[in-house]
Amino acid sequence: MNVELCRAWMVRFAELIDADAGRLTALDAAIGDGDHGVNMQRGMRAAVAALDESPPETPGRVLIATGRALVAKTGGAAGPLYGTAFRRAGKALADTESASAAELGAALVAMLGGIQELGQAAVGDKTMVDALTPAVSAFEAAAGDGLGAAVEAAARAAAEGTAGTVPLQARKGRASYLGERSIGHEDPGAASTALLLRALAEVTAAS
Amino acid sequence: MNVELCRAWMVRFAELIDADAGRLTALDAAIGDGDHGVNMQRGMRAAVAALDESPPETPGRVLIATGRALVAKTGGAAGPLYGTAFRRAGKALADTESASAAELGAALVAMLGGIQELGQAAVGDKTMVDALTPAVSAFEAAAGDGLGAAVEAAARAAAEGTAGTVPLQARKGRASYLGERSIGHEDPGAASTALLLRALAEVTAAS
Amino acid sequence: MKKLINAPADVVAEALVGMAAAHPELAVDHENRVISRAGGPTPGKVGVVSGGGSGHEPLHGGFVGYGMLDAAAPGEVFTSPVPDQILAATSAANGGAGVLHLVKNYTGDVLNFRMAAELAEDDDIEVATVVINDDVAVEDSTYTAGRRGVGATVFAEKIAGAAAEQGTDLASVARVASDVNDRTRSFGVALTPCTVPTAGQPGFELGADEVELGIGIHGEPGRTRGKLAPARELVAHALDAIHADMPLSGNVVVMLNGMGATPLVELYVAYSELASWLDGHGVTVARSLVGNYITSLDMAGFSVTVGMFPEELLELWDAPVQTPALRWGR
Amino acid sequence: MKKLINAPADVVAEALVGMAAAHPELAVDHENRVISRAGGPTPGKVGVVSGGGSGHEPLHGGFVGYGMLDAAAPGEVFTSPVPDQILAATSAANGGAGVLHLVKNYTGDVLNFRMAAELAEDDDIEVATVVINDDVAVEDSTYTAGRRGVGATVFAEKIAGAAAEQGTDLASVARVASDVNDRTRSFGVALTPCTVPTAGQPGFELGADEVELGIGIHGEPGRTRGKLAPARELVAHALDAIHADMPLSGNVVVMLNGMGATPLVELYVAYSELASWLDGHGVTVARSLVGNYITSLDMAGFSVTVGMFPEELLELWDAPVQTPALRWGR
Ligand SMILES: Nc1ncnc2c1ncn2[C@@H]1O[C@H](COP(=O)(O)OP(=O)(O)O)[C@@H](O)[C@H]1O
Ligand SMILES: Nc1ncnc2c1ncn2[C@@H]1O[C@H](COP(=O)(O)OP(=O)(O)O)[C@@H](O)[C@H]1O
Ligand SMILES: [Mg+2]
Ligand SMILES: [Mg+2]
Ligand SMILES: [Mg+2]
Ligand SMILES: [Mg+2]
Repeated sequence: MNVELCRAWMVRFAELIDADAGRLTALDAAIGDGDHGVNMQRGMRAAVAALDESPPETPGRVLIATGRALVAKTGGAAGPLYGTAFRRAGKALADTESASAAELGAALVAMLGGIQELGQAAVGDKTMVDALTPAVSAFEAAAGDGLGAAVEAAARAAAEGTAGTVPLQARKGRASYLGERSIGHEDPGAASTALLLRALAEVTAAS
Repeated sequence: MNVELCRAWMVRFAELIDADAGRLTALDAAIGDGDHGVNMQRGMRAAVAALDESPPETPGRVLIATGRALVAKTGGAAGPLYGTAFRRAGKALADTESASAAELGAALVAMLGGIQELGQAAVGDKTMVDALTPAVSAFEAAAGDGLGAAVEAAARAAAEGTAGTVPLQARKGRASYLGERSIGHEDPGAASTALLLRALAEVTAAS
Repeated sequence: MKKLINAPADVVAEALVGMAAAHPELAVDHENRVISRAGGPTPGKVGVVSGGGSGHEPLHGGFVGYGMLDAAAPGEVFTSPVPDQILAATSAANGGAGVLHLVKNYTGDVLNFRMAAELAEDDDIEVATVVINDDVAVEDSTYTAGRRGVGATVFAEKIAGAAAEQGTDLASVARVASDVNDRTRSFGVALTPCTVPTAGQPGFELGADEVELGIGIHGEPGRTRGKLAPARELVAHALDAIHADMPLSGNVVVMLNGMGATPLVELYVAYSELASWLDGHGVTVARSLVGNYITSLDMAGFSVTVGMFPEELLELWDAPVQTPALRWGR
Repeated sequence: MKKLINAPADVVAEALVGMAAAHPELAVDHENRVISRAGGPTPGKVGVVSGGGSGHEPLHGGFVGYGMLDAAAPGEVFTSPVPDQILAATSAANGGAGVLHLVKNYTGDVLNFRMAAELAEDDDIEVATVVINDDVAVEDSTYTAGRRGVGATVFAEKIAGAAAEQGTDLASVARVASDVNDRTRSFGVALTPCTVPTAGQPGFELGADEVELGIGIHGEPGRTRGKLAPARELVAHALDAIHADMPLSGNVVVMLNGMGATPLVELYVAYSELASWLDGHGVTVARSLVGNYITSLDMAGFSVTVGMFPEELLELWDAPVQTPALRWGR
């Protein structure tokens, strides 16, 4: 993955968030406070604007700049979580000009690590972790077959992981306040994470 | 009209108010503040309680006691207006043991006078005056044919007068704040006045 | 009807129990329904009394205390108090220097206070009455019961209360109160109707995109129905109506009042529009209030009150006040 | 959605313009979205900062002023502020003696304040953080994000603010704040949902005869849904939940808080029930607040907050405070 592809990934993620903001907010209204779509929209628009303003030279720098913008503009729980995730992923890529499938896999692992370190959520807590964890495993399992296969597998796994949050009772984030009433709803953060991996698969296939 | 009949009149008026409180409040909600039924209920219940507590000896005293209770318990515009009206009517009857049709007619005139002196409303202002004025005229016109005929004529005239308030634009009371929007609604005070004369006709017929 | 109450008929009585419990500095006479200062009347001071229907809280009971009212007589919801009750409030406020009745201009309030004043005279209590009528939505003519008394009541209670606290005599306190009334105008807008507990349903129906313009404080419909518009336009509508009746200039005291169910964050948005309208018209805000001061139960909406006050009135405005709903300087 | 606003996305920014216009004693940094005291930080005094999503007004901006907060950082509606913004508030509050962050326990608030504290340390501003978590509706376990911070925030801001005003050092002010938090419990009840402006529709549906029990302050549904009941029962439900978690006795400070759309007359009815419940349990009300202090936009409902405070904390409670929403003693 070179800098253009990485930048395209972020732009596509922002587009998918814009397109699905209403759905994300509705999911958050059901078990949270009804702002996840608006938050992610505000954050990713700021991120894309930052990338336009001073285009980074490496994929790693693209992710770090995105993370900074998310921390600075998103707010809520998602801001620090996604922000840290992108910055960690960016740092993992160091200054490679073009990341191999293996390097991108390591970046996704760092992304997950950042989210878990900050949020202390485990698989099954009904958070974005339930989308990202299976995505990372699927990516690594398929990494041998090349980037295209890996990102497609990751996107599918993230979508399945998101669907898998529906029967769960939340143990982290606002949804946990609802106790058993959180069961039966899809987690909004998992849903936005699924969009992140969908965006990655789309831009990779198109490249 | 002797003291029993006069007392029966007040009791019947209280009953009719109870029965129609919802309608009176609804009328007031449309062009006022939605409390006329409750106000009259509170006032007339207090009046009947007062009459039970220390039964007056003359019809005049019955009306004065009723007026006092209305002033003391009703509140709103209707309290002072009806209260003064009953006290004036009672005073007009002086200490007659039994009032003739003519004497009762004079009492109704005094009642109307009290309301107009206090409220300064003229016929056509969309108030209780629009029910009481025609009632008084009808009563006096029919007084020659005896009490029964007079009260029946007065009750019918009050009802017609009340219906006649519908097309009027209010110039007094809260309804006047609505300007032209007060047109098309029946005036709640006129409606309660119609009940007062209906009660008079009923108890007279039954006696 | 969804309300945080026990029984519709008990709302006023139980709210008075709550006020007494929450405010030991107030004395509540539950039998007569009078709220007064716990210390009793101040000897030699003019007493200031107001009252009217309940449902406008904090008005009037929340304004009883040092520098404002001596006593308040709360009637049933939207129903003026009765003469005996107003008399009891007058006695509770009588420090021997006479008592001022501040009466909002509604037929019921005017008639009941007039009867109470007569009763007070019988008890040798000198009473002066000032009728408040500041609502520009109602034109004052023989075709109406006259202008309603709304927001200016808060200004008159504060300023007349301060004058009385300073030992001013009855006639002068009354003069100050009517001066405040003469220099103040208000206009109200409803986004939703309100529900009188004993009525059980809203006073009127309002579409999702409609507002009532020129409302009073008793849940009655306004003079006209309008379309829901941005706060900027609704505030301008209110200020234009006030400005047309009393051209605004110089220093003003303004109140952006919530009708009861409108959250503070919205009132501040509206206040930002009020401030910029006044600024655009060369009017300077000397003092301001933003919040719920004279309400209509659970109605959503707002009212704007503007007073064009000279320095003397501003000084009285700034004087210390210590009541449940308005407090500064002590 | 019927709101007194211009555009949903502009609510917070425009409300800040309104606050700045209404309160000259406050300084509003519109770019960073920080509300602070107009005078700037008090040299040598510990700065007290709080913040969180908007929609809870008067919390937090309405509590900035002498004796309470030095600065507040309001985020978007129900969305915690961002680190840079909290850093700006921290700098605006820094008088050189360190800054206390009062943080309501929500993942977003905790994470953003933590990042801001790290940034502040980089600027050599000493920061102490106290997380408020008083909501007994959420059991504090590994199965939840922990108890929400609700009404105790108001108590902690008032009391820690008073301690800081008296020149207490950072560690001690922080100790006072966590002491307040440890001794305070809250429980909330919703009669209606609220509508986030940018969402455009209510957060949940509630039948005409239903209430949500154990709500927070972000329009989320409560722990359970119940039937609409008399105020007596709803207040008892809240107090029973608090009493079960922290057995009440002795002197308490209580707050009967409105969620935003519940009229004051209803809050007083509820307060009468609260007072009699406490009386019946041998608990004495030392101080009380009745009104809208920590709200959820246009939600109808209430919350009860009870603090079991020793004399030292009561003295700090009584200390002078001068803010838009809480004022006494000066
Ligand atoms: N501790 C946590 N660890 C991981 N993800 C979390 C955690 N807490 C919340 N989230 C994620 O954040 C999402 C909510 O984000 P958002 O609505 O933007 O923030 P807020 O909850 O502050 O309003 C949840 O759906 C969940 O996926
Ligand atoms: N000036 C007046 N003269 C005569 N009747 C009046 C006057 N003002 C009001 N009314 C009557 O009083 C009625 C309203 O009574 P009520 O609702 O009990 O008092 P309020 O208007 O104070 O709520 C009106 O319908 C009208 O008939
Ligand atoms: Mg959210
Ligand atoms: Mg009425
Ligand atoms: Mg009335
Ligand atoms: Mg949020």
